[in-house]
Amino acid sequence: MTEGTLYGLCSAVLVGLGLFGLIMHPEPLRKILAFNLVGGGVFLLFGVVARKGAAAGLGGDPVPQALVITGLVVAFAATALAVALLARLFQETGRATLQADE
Amino acid sequence: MSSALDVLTILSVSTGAFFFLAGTVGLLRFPDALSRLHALTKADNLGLGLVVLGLLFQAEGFPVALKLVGVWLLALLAGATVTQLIAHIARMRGSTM
Amino acid sequence: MAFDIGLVTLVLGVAAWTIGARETFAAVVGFVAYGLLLALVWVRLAAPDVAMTEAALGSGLTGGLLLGASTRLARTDGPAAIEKPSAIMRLAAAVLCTLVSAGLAALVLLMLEPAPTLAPRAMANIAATGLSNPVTAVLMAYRAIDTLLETVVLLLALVGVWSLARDRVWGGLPGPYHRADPHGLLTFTAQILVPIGILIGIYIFWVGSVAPGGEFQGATVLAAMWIIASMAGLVDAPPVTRRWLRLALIAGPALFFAIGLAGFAIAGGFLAYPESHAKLLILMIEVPVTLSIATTLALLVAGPPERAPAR
Amino acid sequence: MPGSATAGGFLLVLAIVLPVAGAMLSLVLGGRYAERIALTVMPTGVVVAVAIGAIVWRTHNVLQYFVGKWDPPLGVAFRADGLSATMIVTAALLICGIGLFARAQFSLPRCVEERAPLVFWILLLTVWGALNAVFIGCDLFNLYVALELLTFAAVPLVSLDGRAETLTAALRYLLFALFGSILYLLGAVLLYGAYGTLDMVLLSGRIRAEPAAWAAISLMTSGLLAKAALYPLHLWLPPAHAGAPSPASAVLSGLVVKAPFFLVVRLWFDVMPRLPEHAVAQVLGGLGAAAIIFGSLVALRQVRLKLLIAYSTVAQIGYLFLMFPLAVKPEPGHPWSTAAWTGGVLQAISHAFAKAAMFMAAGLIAEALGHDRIAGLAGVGRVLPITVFAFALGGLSLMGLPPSGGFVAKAMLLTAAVAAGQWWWAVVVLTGGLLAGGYVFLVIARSLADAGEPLSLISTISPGRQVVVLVLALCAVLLGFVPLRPLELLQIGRPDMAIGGVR
Repeated sequence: MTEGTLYGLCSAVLVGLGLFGLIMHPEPLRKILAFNLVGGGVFLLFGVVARKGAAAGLGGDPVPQALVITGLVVAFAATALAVALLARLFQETGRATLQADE
Repeated sequence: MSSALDVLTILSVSTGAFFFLAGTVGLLRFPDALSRLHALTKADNLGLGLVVLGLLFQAEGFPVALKLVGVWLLALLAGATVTQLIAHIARMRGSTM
Repeated sequence: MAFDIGLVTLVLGVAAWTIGARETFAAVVGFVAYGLLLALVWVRLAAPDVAMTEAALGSGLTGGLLLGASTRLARTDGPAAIEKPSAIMRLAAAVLCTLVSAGLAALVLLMLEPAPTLAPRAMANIAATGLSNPVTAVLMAYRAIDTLLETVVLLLALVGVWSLARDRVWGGLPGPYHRADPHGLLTFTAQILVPIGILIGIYIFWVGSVAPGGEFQGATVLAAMWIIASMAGLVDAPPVTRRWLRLALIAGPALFFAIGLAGFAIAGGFLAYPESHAKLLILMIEVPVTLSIATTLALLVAGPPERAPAR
Repeated sequence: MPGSATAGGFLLVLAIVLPVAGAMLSLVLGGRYAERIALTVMPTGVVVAVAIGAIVWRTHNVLQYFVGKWDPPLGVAFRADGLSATMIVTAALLICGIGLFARAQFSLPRCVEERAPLVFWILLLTVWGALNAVFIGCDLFNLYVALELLTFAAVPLVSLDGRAETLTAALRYLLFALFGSILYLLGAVLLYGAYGTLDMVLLSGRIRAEPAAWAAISLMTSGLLAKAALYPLHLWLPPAHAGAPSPASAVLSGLVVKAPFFLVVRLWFDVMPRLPEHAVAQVLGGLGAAAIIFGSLVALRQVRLKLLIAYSTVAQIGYLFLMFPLAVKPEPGHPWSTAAWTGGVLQAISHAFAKAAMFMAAGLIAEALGHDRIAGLAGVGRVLPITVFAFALGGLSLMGLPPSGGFVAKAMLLTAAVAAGQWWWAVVVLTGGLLAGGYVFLVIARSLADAGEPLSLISTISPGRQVVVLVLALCAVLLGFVPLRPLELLQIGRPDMAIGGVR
């Protein structure tokens, strides 16, 4: 087994773990956290693909690596928006949950 | 020549790693916040310093050496500040955390 | 390999802790550690550019944002008040997620080795971009449209965050107020750290054309310096209606668009660069983009306007 | 190999740049100018959209552009076939209509900048640019960025009024959308790992029936379904679409949910035309059928008008997915398969116009009455006749009654179902039509009822806004009169389909 495959397996477990948190945690903040965790796992898979595509004197394929950089920035933007929504919701209601009022 | 430097590096980095370990044990075993912080920062600053020292022997050229020392100094600054802030809060709460 | 196995064990352990921790605060701390460990993984995967982004943005700035949120929302009703999903639901979800993991793991094991790659093409064309860091060449030349849209995504996220202000504080200052303590340790640290940090940020951005680094990593460091300075009370965010602030926000994407459109005239296509001036044009884009991203990131962390404008 | 870039390809770039540049200019010049900038960009954007449509129609070929002159797989391509061109024109016309309608609600004060109007115009323009980017995108990662842009522009539209309910709705919407994006991205990386490209055209040539491709299409489809709110992932939609200000509801229900649907169509029919199995397509159709029945039944029980319309969106999204079991294998290119495909796409377009008109009509009614309780609608038909008429016309399309675009779309699905011998889908289409008739009739009958005493209106509605709503509703109706030949436009650039099969 190469180190690429090892990290690939790691990313598979991370995705499963994170998805579980994303689906099961009732608190939105924990969901946001889990979303970032899955994101880390998915990006890691990009890295594994890049590593397995090492060629032309490079340690990895630069295209997936660049995609991860873009992806990380997008994930941060998503987190910031979600946190701001949650903070405002907390201001309005004193609660930070998604429970309906009905 | 280079093997002598390698020995120095191994010695220095190993000692540094030991201090990290000691600091971590202190963090886990000491009874209250202040002494935990004490163990952590003392050992970590020393540990990092020794690791950096060890790596200095391997540095290719002056700029790299400067960056390494810079890393240590910045870590010292950040560590000291954060420790101070945590200690402040610990004292205000009067708890053992 | 032994090191890699140890690292993977640590990453998985910290990830499980982050998902399973009872306290949100503890989970966030776990997440920051998770990000830093992932940065190490990226180094092991020969992707130092990504490692820097992960450490700075994925772990650092995201961690800061979530830490802030977890303390802010700390007074929320305890876990008891929130309905936990039933045991059957949890079991079903656990089975589903295990299946996803197992499937992915199988696919990883089935993956081609060596995998199909664009590395040779990226290197074959790199001379035309005037850059020598292939990752930057992908971001700024081959797939510049992604980077351009991404700067717009950041801007839009900020508009979205600002849209959450209360109407009466529109035009006010973002985020909570930090009072400066001129003799405080934080002030002292900020005074020393911020100039060094700014220098490092600019260096990381500058070196990006030839070595690991680039505008996103540099901008994140710059944003972090602003956040530290504002926490120490040394600087305060300007009111969101300030014209110069808005200009700083759009300068990057706007110049990116402008030079992209100029490509129609000077290089025969949108976002195409004439070979002789490619490096200069890319630099002309990168400088304002770094500035705009840094400003946007810092303001995204600061949050919507909260303090009424002084009239 | 993909062909080379085509003349006129720069129009594709303009379709994205124009709205986004308008949004940035609005941000910098501030609230006072945002509305004027938007109203200037809109007609220009329509010209660009129509030009794209005209070129594709006249040349009978796809419009293609390689950004930065880097051709795939290294670079990113934009590509407009008949389907993209149709969606781009639809989006342009709808955005214009919604923009004209929103002027009264988000008009800007002359002296100080206000939050809601500034944000609304910026978001509206960005939604437009992001939609265009989705419609012409040809690279799976570029499409991911475009989808995220769309999400970040759409979510704040929901919570523009800052009430607790709409904030909750927006947050739930965002979480569902992020869940969807992650699955989509996971699929994309699997495809890159297996085939070394993210370009749809290249992928369609390389893809084989193997585990990686299977996993990728399942993950991406599931992610997109969460974003498209297909039952049972629809939970976020009703509160979000019903809680938003009515012009925003029109954008969200009419256009935004169509973007992920559009990508599912792309994936299933263009990227992996030979891959999906009939059984999987049946599952997708089954979810669609469940959405139709469930959404319509819940809509019937609603007390508030906007929620009724939102649940009707859940149902109408279901129709879109009926095309999959009918158009996917075993025989692509078969006449009924083309009919089902065209019917599905036509349903997306006619629903866009009809639903936008209905949400805006509901907005006007709520503005006039100060509430949107269905029980309190009596007499509205007398004070807002044009609005109620527009609502009824939109309803016609939802029910699938002639003459309307919805009728043609549903008739095509019905014909395809019968021809394919899958009669159960025909039953669903007919039942859905009846239920839609039920909830539309409920509203119309209420509005036309005698109030007994004169209605007290809290504000008067200008005829101009009512006319805008009517025009959009008429568009949905007019789609039913379009002779079938122009529907060939939809087929341009589709290798597998027999042109003229819809006749």
